[in-house]
Amino acid sequence: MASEPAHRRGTEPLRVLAPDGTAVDDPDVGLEPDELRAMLRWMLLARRLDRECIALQRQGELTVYPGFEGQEAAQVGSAMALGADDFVFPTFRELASAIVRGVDPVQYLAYHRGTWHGGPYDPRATRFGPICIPVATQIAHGVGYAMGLALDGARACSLSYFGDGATSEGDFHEAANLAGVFGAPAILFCQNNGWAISVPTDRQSAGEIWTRAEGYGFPGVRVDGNDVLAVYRVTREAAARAYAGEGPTLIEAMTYRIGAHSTADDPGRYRDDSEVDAARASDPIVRFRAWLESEGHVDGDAIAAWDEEIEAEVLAVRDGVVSQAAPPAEWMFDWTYADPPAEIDEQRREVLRG
Amino acid sequence: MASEPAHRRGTEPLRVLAPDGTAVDDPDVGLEPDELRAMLRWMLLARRLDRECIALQRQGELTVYPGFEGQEAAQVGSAMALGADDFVFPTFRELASAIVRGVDPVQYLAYHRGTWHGGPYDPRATRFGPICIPVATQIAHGVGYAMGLALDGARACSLSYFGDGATSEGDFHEAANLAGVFGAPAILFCQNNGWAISVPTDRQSAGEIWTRAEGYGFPGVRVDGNDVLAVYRVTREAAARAYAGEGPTLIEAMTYRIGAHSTADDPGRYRDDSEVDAARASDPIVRFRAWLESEGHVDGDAIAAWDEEIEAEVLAVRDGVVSQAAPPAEWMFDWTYADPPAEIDEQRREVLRG
Amino acid sequence: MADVTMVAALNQALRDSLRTDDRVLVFGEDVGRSGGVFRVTEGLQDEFGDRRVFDTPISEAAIAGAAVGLAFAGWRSVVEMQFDAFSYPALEQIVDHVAKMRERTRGRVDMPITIRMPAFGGIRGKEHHGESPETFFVHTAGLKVVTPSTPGDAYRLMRLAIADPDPVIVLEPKARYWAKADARLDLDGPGIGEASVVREGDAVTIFTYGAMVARCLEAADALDEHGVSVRVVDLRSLSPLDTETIARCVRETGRAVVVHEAPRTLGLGAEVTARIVEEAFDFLEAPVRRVTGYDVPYPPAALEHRYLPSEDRIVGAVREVVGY
Amino acid sequence: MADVTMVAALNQALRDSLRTDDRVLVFGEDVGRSGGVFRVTEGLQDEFGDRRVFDTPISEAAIAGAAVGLAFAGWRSVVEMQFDAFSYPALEQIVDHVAKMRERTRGRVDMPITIRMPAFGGIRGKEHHGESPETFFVHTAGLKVVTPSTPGDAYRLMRLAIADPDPVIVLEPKARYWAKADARLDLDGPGIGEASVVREGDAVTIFTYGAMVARCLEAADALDEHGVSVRVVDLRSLSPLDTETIARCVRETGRAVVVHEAPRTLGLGAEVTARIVEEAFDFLEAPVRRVTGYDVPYPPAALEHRYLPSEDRIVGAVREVVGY
Ligand SMILES: Cc1ncc(C[n+]2csc(CCOP(=O)(O)OP(=O)(O)O)c2C)c(N)n1
Ligand SMILES: Cc1ncc(C[n+]2csc(CCOP(=O)(O)OP(=O)(O)O)c2C)c(N)n1
Ligand SMILES: [Mg+2]
Ligand SMILES: [Mg+2]
Repeated sequence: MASEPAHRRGTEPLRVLAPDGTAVDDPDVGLEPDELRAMLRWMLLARRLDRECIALQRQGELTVYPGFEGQEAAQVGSAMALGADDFVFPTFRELASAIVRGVDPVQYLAYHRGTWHGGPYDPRATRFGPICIPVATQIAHGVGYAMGLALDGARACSLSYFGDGATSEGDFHEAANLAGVFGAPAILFCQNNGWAISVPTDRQSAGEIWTRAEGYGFPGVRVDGNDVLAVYRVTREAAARAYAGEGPTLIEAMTYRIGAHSTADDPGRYRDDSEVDAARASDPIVRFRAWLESEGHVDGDAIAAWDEEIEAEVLAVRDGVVSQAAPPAEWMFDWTYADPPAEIDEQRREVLRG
Repeated sequence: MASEPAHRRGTEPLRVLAPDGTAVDDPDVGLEPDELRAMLRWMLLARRLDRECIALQRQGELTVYPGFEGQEAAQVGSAMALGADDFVFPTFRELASAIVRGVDPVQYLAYHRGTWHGGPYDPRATRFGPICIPVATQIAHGVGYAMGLALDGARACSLSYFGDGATSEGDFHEAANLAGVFGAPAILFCQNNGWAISVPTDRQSAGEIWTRAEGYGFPGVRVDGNDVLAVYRVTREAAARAYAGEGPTLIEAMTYRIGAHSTADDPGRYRDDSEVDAARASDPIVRFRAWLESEGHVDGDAIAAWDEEIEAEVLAVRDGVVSQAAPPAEWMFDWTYADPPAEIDEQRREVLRG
Repeated sequence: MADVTMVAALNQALRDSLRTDDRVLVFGEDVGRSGGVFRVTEGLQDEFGDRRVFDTPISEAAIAGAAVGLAFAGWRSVVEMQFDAFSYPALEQIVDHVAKMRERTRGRVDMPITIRMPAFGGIRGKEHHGESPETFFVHTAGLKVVTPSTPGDAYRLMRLAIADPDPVIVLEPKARYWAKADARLDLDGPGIGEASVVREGDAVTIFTYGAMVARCLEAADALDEHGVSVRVVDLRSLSPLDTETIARCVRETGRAVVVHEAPRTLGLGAEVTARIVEEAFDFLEAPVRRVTGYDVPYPPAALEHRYLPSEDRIVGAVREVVGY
Repeated sequence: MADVTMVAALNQALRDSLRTDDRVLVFGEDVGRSGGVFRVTEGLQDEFGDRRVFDTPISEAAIAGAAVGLAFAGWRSVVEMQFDAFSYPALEQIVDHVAKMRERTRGRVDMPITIRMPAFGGIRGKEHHGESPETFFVHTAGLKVVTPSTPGDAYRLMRLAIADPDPVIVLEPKARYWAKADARLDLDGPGIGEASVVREGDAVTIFTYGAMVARCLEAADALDEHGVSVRVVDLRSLSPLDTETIARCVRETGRAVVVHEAPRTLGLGAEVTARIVEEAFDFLEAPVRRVTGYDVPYPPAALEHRYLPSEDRIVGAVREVVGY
């Protein structure tokens, strides 16, 4: 008997597709068939890439890696819903969003390779902010960026990702309140994956996260985070509100962390496998694929073809990652300041002397 | 034409007495006539004392002083609603609550005299925590204290005061969420006086403060903070819930800061006097007195008699305050550590050498 | 040349920065409508509008965090922390992001952020209103930290801080806010990273900054009357420190005293002493003395004068070092 | 005497403290059900129940703040900050309340709070997982700060910290968590405030702490083979510092090197140097050298070994000082 993850109780999330892939609401979210196919392909690529990263870590090619299996719909659906001018401020778990937004996975993985931290890729060019580890701190960056967009009168928004655990941080609150006061064109996108390392969401907060929005004076919505069409729709609507000057939106996407918190974590110490089994039953990829097939948008052959392409792409990424060498030591000193003070130059020389 | 303070808009607060003193709800809050009289007397004493403190500051006998005129009902009503074992964690503006709880005003005012900071009075004996200036930080103290009460199985609660501005701090959020998760017997009492120095509440948050409680999984209530009976009733109910193990309550008491933020502040630079006039129209003392008189609980003579007593009490406080001299310099070193390390003893000697 | 207070000079610096660069924003608690608790931002909202000069909720972490996001969007934020101690809630954002973002992005995203705060004691303020937080910021790689001692300095350093591509913490010595001085408000003069000798002398050098500069000058005059020739250096730039000037002065005077308000242990005096030892050991004829606040919490108003370095304590330390 | 890791020793110390004092509580992020990311609290919830050992939401400020409130209610909190950098959001609570409450209440309310955190680098961790935050805490009056270098030390210091009436920050050198040593887990040995000579020598003294102690001992052995007799002092108690031992060793060896992972500027080495100059100037025969992390953000894993003091750098500094 599998027990439902605790955080699934409470308010029913918005849904377009039922777990079995049948539509329970208008499935037309405004995407063309090839865009719908691309959506599935991104999810398949993301999952395959995620598993490759875990393998790479096991083989000592990456440092600790935080997997996202189970969260593909939440990330791909929200990332695809954004426009080219929108800017994403991620946590440390949004590799799927990153590749959808055009970030080179090899550059992204330099972070986990341990060859550079922060934004190994160019955050400005990709409009995808640096990987952010201090929980919830990136939300204020997204809100500040959105305030800047408003000052420039730009028709764009920011989207900050964060987890259920992040909503306990003061930074979540201050940023959300700031967004409300300034009506900033910001999307606060919470991936509620049921766990914050070993702490389940119901021990993280006694309330429902989406309900917090009212206290900040803007709309909050709870969506089925394993339903890529529903995620796409609510994110699109939030972006439309932002573009129209109607201010921020808080989205709580109910999903699940199928794997460990990271490759350094052992969920067996705190989580019952039956919960994971229950969660697998609402796999976001199975669901979307079933619907696409029922609609005749894809078939086994198409997917088999993708699988081959994806295999090749992922192996290329692997090659790129393993060939990444340590950067020169002087890089430690090159960007701390625009023009380094004397003591940094001296310390730089100290290092080069060996 | 006087304009209503902005923060008065929105959800109607709970009320027992209308501004003119007529009862709009059952006025029996469980207090005996002499307790009701004591309530008014505390409010009269508090206002007179507050004005004396402002005078003392003008005369150079106190450092910067934060007045509370207009907030007497919110403070006296909530303080009287607590039991002897309950513990208060105040901000810097709760002199009225302090005296109701039995804190010696002369000791309390040592803080503003500048002869000692923190808790010049004994926080344990008075069950009234030290004056707290870092906005919102005392809320976590109240929640932690309440967690301790629960661990001891005590039938008591904590009450943390804070202002509307404090609700923008991460500390408010983290403490409230913590209280919800642990079902701590804590009362979070917000005095929404419309202003945070120069910032009106509607620029502090786009939402209503009391609505935040839902996101933390416990009840929130908005009460007319100038209606001492209503404040007493909701605080009493919150304490009853806490005693019964039903967890925290957020109370938003709608009141008004009639005076300046502090004696160092000039509201003329940011606030329209017409707003103050409008606020004066719902003076908490006038309202409660009118009802008590209509009920025949007090009359002009009784109040005239109190005024004389109060005058004497306040003058005694003044004498106590002005006679407070600077403490000996070595006090700087006496309590930093239970047993001072060598360098502190040495620095102590350094000071005594002059 | 006009007689101006430091508050007026800072206000002018903000005004001129807002005028000359339309990407400059000024925000924080009470800086807009009311012009700030010390009136440093008075009139700015009237002149530049509430889109460029605005009040925020009481959210120090989000104020610093928003400045980071605004930098990504190409804006230069000048934010106020209302008092020294009220910068502590923003420390995580300042240390993890403001200070590191440029390095984390390999120079692709600058953080031209100015964080101003009234700092240090001496105004009989309440607790948490008289702290000297410089150690937290000076120890943090990626930040610059400056503190002016005069109106002219204040104008120049604020302009330079705002124009700097890197984050700069400006500690405004609140005890000197209202002191008037004959000052030229322009950009000529030592920049960030440069200390200066504000009084010549050859027997000993006092290294100090902020509100203590004036006090050290008084002490130096008093000592002069007793034939002790004291040099006074206004460090001004606490990070980066002007090691060259520090070392040169010790080489020339052989003796040194460091004066600051912050507690002694790991106050800036420790770093100045360490650099003196590293760069001028052979010239040092006596131990470096630190005249500082004590290793206890900042005291109540009534004891402030016993806590802060007094002219007597400074004179005493100098005599000790010179007589060594 | 048994071979134990520092993790096991710390776990035992927490266990024994929970056993001997039923007012002791252990809480923080992931310390309960899972036993902590480094397993330091493993099994404690099973033995003492989830009322005394519990997980909290991700709220560092509230964790520290709740500990303050719990102290008012007579409880002794042992809280964990999951990693060094994640203590920054709690800094305001720690500096304004944990450190000051006893003084603010004139000794009426003690703050017997222990704040533990895995600290320093050396494990190829991600950014924010290798910081050395000691300066922030050592500079803050009212706190004590300790860091063990061996399992035995870890056991004793943790027990003493928890029993201490004042707040103690315990920096656990994560790079040494899994190093085994033959250790007696008891309370005998130097207490808080006491440094100790962990290797005798008479030509120079290396002052260090945490994970660097082991490295300095290796460097000392290497130098020994070249006839340089190096004394190594494990400072252990960073606040209060054992000035007496520091001064005595410099009087006896005449030369000193300070080694730590934290950035150089205002790292602990600055304070140690300043105290040496104040207390042993006449005995100092060479400048004090600081072998430290650099004044830049902690680097990515691939460069960690170039940032942290290496045996070569330590040896080089000692040779320089000895050859001065
Ligand atoms: C300020 C801060 N505190 C603690 C941590 C350690 N930490 C890293 S991830 C994590 C859990 C985050 O949970 P959640 O927000 O739900 O995101 P998820 O890991 O589930 O994606 C914690 C506590 C951190 N990185 N930053
Ligand atoms: C952390 C922090 N930031 C800023 C301040 C400066 N400050 C003191 S009172 C105050 C306004 C508080 O407003 P509110 O919470 O509404 O309380 P009120 O003053 O109205 O009673 C501010 C910003 C502070 N004391 N602490
Ligand atoms: Mg999560
Ligand atoms: Mg207010």
